[in-house]
Amino acid sequence: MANDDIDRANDFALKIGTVNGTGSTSANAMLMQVIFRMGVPVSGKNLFPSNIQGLPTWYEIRVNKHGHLARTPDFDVMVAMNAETYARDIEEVVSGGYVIYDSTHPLDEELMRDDVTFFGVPFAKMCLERFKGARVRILMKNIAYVGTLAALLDMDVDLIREMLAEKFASKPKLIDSNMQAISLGYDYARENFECPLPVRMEPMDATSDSVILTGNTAAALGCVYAGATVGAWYPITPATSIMDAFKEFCGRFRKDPETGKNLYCIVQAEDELAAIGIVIGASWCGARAFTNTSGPGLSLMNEFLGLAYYAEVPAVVFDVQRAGPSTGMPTRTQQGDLFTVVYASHGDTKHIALFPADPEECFYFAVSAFDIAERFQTPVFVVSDLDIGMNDWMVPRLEWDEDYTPDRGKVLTAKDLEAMEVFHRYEDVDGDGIPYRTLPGVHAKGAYFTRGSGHDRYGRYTEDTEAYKDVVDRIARKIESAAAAVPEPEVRMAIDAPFGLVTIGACRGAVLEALEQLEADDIEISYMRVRGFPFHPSVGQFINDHEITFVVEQNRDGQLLKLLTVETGASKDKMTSVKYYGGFSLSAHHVVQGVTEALERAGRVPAGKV
Amino acid sequence: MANDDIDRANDFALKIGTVNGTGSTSANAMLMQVIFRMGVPVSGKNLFPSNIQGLPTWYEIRVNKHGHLARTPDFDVMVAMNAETYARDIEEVVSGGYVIYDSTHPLDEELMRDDVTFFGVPFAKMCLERFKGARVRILMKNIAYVGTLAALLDMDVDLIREMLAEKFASKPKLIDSNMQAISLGYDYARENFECPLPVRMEPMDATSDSVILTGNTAAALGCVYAGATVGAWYPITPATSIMDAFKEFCGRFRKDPETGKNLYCIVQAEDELAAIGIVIGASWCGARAFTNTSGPGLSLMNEFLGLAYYAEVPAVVFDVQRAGPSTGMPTRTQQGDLFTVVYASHGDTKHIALFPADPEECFYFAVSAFDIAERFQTPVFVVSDLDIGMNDWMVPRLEWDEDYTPDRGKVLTAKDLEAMEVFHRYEDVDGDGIPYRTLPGVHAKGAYFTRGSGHDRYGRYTEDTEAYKDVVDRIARKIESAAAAVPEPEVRMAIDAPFGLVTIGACRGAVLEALEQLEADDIEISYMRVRGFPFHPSVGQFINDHEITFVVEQNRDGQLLKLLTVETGASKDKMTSVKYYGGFSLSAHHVVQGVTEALERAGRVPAGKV
Amino acid sequence: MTYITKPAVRHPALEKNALGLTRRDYEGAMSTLCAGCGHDSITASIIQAFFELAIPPHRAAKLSGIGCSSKATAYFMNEAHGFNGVHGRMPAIATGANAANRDLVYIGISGDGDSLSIGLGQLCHAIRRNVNMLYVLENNGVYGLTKGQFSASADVGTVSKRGEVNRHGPIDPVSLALTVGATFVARSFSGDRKQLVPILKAGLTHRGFAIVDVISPCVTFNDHEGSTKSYAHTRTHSYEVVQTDFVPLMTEITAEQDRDDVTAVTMHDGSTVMFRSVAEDYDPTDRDAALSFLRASQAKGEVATGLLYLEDSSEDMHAFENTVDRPLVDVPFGDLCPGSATLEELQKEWR
Amino acid sequence: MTYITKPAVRHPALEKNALGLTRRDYEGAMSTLCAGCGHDSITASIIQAFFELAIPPHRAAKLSGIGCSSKATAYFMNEAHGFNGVHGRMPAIATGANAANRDLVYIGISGDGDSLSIGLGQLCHAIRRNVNMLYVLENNGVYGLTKGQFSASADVGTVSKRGEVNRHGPIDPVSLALTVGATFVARSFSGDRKQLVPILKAGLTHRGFAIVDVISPCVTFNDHEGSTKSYAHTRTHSYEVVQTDFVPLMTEITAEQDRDDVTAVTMHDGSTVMFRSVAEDYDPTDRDAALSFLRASQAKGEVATGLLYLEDSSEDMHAFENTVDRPLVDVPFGDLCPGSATLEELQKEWR
Ligand SMILES: Cc1ncc(C[n+]2csc(CCOP(=O)(O)OP(=O)(O)O)c2C)c(N)n1
Ligand SMILES: Cc1ncc(C[n+]2csc(CCOP(=O)(O)OP(=O)(O)O)c2C)c(N)n1
Ligand code: SF4
Ligand code: SF4
Ligand SMILES: [Mg+2]
Ligand SMILES: [Mg+2]
Repeated sequence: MANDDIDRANDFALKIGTVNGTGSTSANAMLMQVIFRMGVPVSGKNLFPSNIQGLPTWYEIRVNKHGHLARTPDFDVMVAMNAETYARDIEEVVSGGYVIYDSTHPLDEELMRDDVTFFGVPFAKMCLERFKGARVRILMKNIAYVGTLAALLDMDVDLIREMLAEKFASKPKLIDSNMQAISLGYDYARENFECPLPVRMEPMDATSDSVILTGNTAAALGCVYAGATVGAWYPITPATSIMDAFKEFCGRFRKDPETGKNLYCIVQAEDELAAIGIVIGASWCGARAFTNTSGPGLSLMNEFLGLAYYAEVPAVVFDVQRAGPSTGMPTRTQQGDLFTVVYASHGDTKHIALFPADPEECFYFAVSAFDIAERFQTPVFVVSDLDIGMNDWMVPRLEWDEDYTPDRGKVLTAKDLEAMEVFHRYEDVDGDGIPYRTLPGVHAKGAYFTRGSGHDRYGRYTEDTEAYKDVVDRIARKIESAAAAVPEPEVRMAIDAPFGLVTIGACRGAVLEALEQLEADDIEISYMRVRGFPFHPSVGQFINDHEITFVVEQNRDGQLLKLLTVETGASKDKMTSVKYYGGFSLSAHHVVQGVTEALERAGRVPAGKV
Repeated sequence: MANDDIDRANDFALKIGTVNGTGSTSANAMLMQVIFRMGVPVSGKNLFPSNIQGLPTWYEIRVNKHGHLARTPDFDVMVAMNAETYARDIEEVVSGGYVIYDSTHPLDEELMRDDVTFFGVPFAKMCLERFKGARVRILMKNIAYVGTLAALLDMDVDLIREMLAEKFASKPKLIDSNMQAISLGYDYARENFECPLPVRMEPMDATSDSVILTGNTAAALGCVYAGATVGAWYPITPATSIMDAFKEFCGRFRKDPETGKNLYCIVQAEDELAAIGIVIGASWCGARAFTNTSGPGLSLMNEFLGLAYYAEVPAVVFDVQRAGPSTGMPTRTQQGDLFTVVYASHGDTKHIALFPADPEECFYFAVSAFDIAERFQTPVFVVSDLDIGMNDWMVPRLEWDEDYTPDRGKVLTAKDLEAMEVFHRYEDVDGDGIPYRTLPGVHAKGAYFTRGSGHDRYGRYTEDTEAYKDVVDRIARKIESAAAAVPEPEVRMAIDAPFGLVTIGACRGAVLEALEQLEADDIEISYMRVRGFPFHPSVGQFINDHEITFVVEQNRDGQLLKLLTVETGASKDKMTSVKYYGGFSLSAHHVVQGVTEALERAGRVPAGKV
Repeated sequence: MTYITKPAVRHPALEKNALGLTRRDYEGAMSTLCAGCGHDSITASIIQAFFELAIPPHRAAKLSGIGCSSKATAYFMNEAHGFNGVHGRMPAIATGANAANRDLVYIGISGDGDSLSIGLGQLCHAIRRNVNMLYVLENNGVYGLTKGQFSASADVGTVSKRGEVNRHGPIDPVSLALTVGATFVARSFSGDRKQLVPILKAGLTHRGFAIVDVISPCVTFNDHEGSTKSYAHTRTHSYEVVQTDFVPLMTEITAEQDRDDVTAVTMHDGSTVMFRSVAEDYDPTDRDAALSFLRASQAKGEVATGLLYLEDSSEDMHAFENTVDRPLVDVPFGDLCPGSATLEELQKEWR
Repeated sequence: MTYITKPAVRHPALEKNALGLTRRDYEGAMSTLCAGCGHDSITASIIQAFFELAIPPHRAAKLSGIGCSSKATAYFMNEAHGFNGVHGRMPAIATGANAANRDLVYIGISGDGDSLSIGLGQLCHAIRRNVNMLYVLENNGVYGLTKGQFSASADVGTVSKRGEVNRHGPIDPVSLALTVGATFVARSFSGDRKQLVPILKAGLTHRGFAIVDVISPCVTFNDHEGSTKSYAHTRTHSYEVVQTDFVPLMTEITAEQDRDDVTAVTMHDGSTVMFRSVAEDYDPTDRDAALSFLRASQAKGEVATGLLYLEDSSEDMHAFENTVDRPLVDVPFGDLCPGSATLEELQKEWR
């Protein structure tokens, strides 16, 4: 890709290899931010080990003026700060690309490549000379590579200074030392290399309506805006930062103005069984409550989820998926929990789920999740993943509709109850499968007995066939009807396309980029992204309307394809699986490759096209 | 059905309504036994509440010379011993049937039916006069109704005496008192009613190669014969009696002849999470270990099951299904755990499962489960249900092949290891997807690190895409290959039948009876019962070979149909769901009705046929 | 149990509490437990305690797990919301409920299986959080509902109905609660309403987690030979071997303890349990003293009863979390949602 | 941690144990924990203990849950089978393994999160069964691997790296173990090998469940202001606010305690912990005395260390279960399967 002939301004990818625990996070964030403030679309992917200190870690930044911000594995620039991974890192650069490394120690000749330009910068040496103390030196080495990149890629140094000034407004000395480190790297590059490179920055105006944030931050903010008051959780990567962010936002926006006390209650539970139990208890009492977890925690919640389903208690669960099975790769992404989410718990169950594609949707879907959970009186999952949850995404600025009022669903007030003859908890009064509920403490007439054991429409214990079926059949109808309440699929129809593609969640960016590439090869494919379960009726229709539909997802077993098969009217012969589950974010090339291979197998690709 | 014109010898059903905790179990067992010893096929279904004392409970006995022993809801004789349920009980008798009740207190006129014959016997009064002590009187009332039935149904009283003599060999006084009670009921009937009834017993010779037992007893015995040494569990209905029976058998057959010590170790765990963990630990160390549970426990085992799947540790789990979701109806049957079993745990997983239809298969499948678990180094589920597990079934006498040796799978011995250069735990040496394993303590060369986190073929921790995929892809292949190792489907092909029927587990009896009835109406249907998962390739073929295949199962959501859809090559349009999930055992009429309704909908029933 | 006359709660016709309610207003559904089950006696005391405290029934919430004991929430206060959750996990539900609405009166009912086996972790952590609730542990040493397996509180040497001997040392919920920091710890006996009712009342009014371990005989599965505490019992056991599903109708065991003295109570199986009530001058505010007293009683083969420990100034979960005084469920949405202007402002930080 | 030189286990060149093995034969993979992590010090002591006891490495089994501490099983005895299970559930796996093969030497490694939060129930029940194993609880008051949340053993008033204050009382694993009936209870400090190694050796040879609570500082997430035990610490914290992912390279804290005296140990954050070792004449066979000593130490703000309690004649799980002496995995199939004749005979009862 990197090629001097072509103008590569605002269209390149860079990767930084460092050591876990050495403080490179803020350097990388700074890089993201300056690109963003220069008005150029950018995304960042943090590849970190399941470790606290000492193992290799990477950060990938993609700059793309067209707004294609999915992961790309083609790195034009590599900043190799970790001697241990030099070999691998240098190998990963595209032909014609650039490697920046710490030349304090000479690079092994063996590692040199002819088709790559090497820029040695004596980061360690310069920092040793300029700064005092081991800690500061390690940290400043990272800031220094930002300076070098600024020179090579033509980044706006004034912007960097401005950013530092904002960040350390209260600690001016830090602005100074950071700028010194920037200059070390910047000046060295300007003096020793020809700057800028063909891959470089140019100011644009494509980010002014956007913000940079992670899905977990966005989800947490959604919980705040939805009016959630109780959060219960047990720490687990990559879900932890939802509650961290919720706590932070609540600390800022949720203090009682008079007393300074908290208008929220966060319980760090002893495990995930307790966490979901706390959510159920709080929801039962009428609070909007949620928990955040990942695979192992989800597995532990199975029993309680069945209770909430059957006893019809709302609950909101954020499942930030990571690579399974079991403990798996806790710091890698995957979409492997679809089955577990949708059919969680023994017996006949089916759960409502929302599938955001990015932090923007995490925010809005978090709000919807509470509305839907209360309307349908059942657990609702927001199924995101490590990529969405923990990586830095550029998304449209979030907006809030001041007219929003929470949909509390069919909750009877004291006045309602006072006026009623008698209240029956599980009766289908309105014929929509959704009964009325009451909250404890509101009115004596509203009292009923909530239980996970067999019960009839009146909430009484039963072992009677008809009374039992009356309730479980109604629940099945209720959940089916939620298909109309979850976010409808995102669709982009290609005119007369014989092929369709259905995808989910974080695959979105890579898929849309791939579709553009395929279109350039005259392969027209209509696009649909499911955003909620139960599936909208249009999903099955979409599949049936195309000769072949590619189902793109990030798990080994084609879970989405299976769900589409059994939970829509789609013909299973029409679907072809395109899967990637290696743990990194999906790239366009995975999709292009999967689709073209499938087309070749089906004898549908014009010869020489691919 | 009950009709004086027709000879109803050895073809009728009776039901006994009593109060929980009043000791009717042995009376009912005695009834079963005498019928069985008269050589007539018989089955018993115990309908009990989730309660210890005081609630209504019933026992249903079906006598059928043709060997149709599925539940029938058409009761010819009702023994109504519980005044509280008189109304319901009397209503349940077929027109032309008989009601035996305790006439100590007069029967409410309102309850009388014209089309039913009432036999009032003053059980309470007679026992009050004859016996001393409240306890004895209550118990003897139950024995007395056995006497009445013996007279009315022409049961062999000598056989009853014989049975009592065997039972109370060491307590002769009890033989006497029991026989007194029998006579009370018997004599009263002979004196006051015309005996026998048209529904009655006639000696046959259809049971001499059979035994009566429950599935849980059989499963436990299978564990003993398979050489299981460690059992870990947490009490739960209807799974408890597996471990009770295992303990009992071990107490009899598993004492070290020299020391009298136990050649087994049963751990009553603190919960199901611990129970499955104990099984995993014991299997890891090389023991054959198992746990028994039901829905709620299964849900709790989810996290650990994913570990065993991914770390490739054998484990045998008996899931005795009960009506869900959640606590559901703990004393009612259902087949609602299919999805949970097959896809248990987050991430990509798939588990091997065996589906016995009756206690006979529980025995043999228990043995197979250990062989398959060790061969494939993964959890294997034996999925039975309350009906199979806790009810009395007449099955062919069990046989044991003395040549059986346990299939321990690929376990390396000290000698093997000694001879090896190096051992790699997760390498596909033989190309069959199954790696070699070693047991702790055997040899230093066999040492490796078992983990649920990402690992490569050498067992080393990894976060590398290819190394990770290498293992999970092999595991997927391994599990698929188990389709050839699980019991193949049971098939009965009807010649040129346009219709097929696929069913599972305890549905067998009702389905076969229904197929006979349908055949009598010229509706020919081929039959297949799946007995293992992953499904045998013939399963998909069977479905595709028929125009319509009915999928008969006992859950609300058609879980088997869904599994067939996504886990075989069958076309989903060919399948039609026939479901019953009311909590009682499936009856032939459920199947006949479901099938004919479906045929009608499809316009495939010759007019007037049904 | 619906058709056998139960030792019913008496209704002195006109007695009314401060709210003008009678005891009947605190009753629940008909019990389906075995005749004579200790749990039913506890239910009667609970009714009495709520009645005497004049708590409006609909302002209480009753929570439980799974087990015979856990069914008891259905048998009192029909006008209170009840939640019969999953086995061993009631503390979590109660914690969440309390987090949402701190103004209700919470009573949790659990069994020894529910609390000390599957639910041990949740119990300890609810104690640690000092969730404001009364937690009644109806302790019978067995899993009643699943037919008599030993629970973790079974005494060493106890013989089960099936003839097995328990060899594992018991977990004593009272010592455990004291060790993990409980702020209100008491023990009583189901048959001693005179002691139990005041304890329950104290527990209900305590701000924080009040645990009351109530020894509550299971008439059905303790009705066997071989209890460690037993003297030979008298009934012929001739029918035992045959009638596995026979449950005799028993009557409730009641006994009032003398303060300052040891009371011997005869159980259904004829065994005797020695209850030692705390003395009049016992100081329940000293955790160490409480533990010493417990161990001393244990050493003598006695079961210490009474209000054993009380930390009056304890901070509950809401104090730890600095939650507002009014229930979170009462906070209007307007006070919870920061609004669009704040959102716009906040997002400046993300540029 | 692969590239930074770690405080390595020293190899006095020729020292061999009774099996003729050197310490090197007891080592494992290179640690990936933070430089200076207390857990690595404990690993060194474990290696020393196994070496001194001359246990054949392949006759040991190492089990753990999930956490930084739980990773430690990989860092010693490469020739022993290891099992890094799921979070908080190691006791169950160890129980099963021991049930199957009672002849191996079992060592379990856990953290305070693993043992006292998610795993509390399993820990207590493994104690109750007296499973024959050494259980090392590497106690740092935080969840290290998930980046520093408080665990259930965090002291009241501790301030986290994120600035939150812990207000919940700690669960003390030592008191807990004593209360639920542990037969071997000890506590030590990761940096005091002189005390720790003999305790580990004693625990390994104890027949039954030996729990050792080892205070093991987390250099990364205790590296903050505000510990209750701290005196003001000196480093500038100017970079703290920016560098959330910076983990300084620390060195191991070591300190040997005087018997009969209190030793002050300075932690990475500059705080001081007072360790009180049991006195020479301390009687570790008296459970009550142990509890009293613990509470007395606590009252003085000291951490009691040493072998605190030992019940020498204790019966382990196999004694409770009356299992044969040889490992069940060694029993030949012929002794396990009753055979066809027995089956035929048995079935006569079912007719
Ligand atoms: C997850 C789960 N496992 C097992 C059960 C079965 N079960 C129901 S109640 C019970 C024990 C109850 O014992 P306890 O709490 O002492 O109550 P008791 O009946 O003695 O009052 C068990 C094991 C269940 N309901 N859920
Ligand atoms: C079911 C489950 N929930 C959460 C996690 C995430 N997790 C991993 S380690 C850990 C805490 C470890 O704390 P501790 O046991 O104290 O070990 P330390 O890292 O402090 O040594 C948590 C919460 C997990 N792995 N599994
Ligand atoms: S079985 Fe025991 S605990 Fe359960 S109701 Fe009967 S007496 Fe009570
Ligand atoms: S985070 Fe703490 S516990 Fe984990 S390795 Fe680092 S110092 Fe040790
Ligand atoms: Mg109990
Ligand atoms: Mg820790």
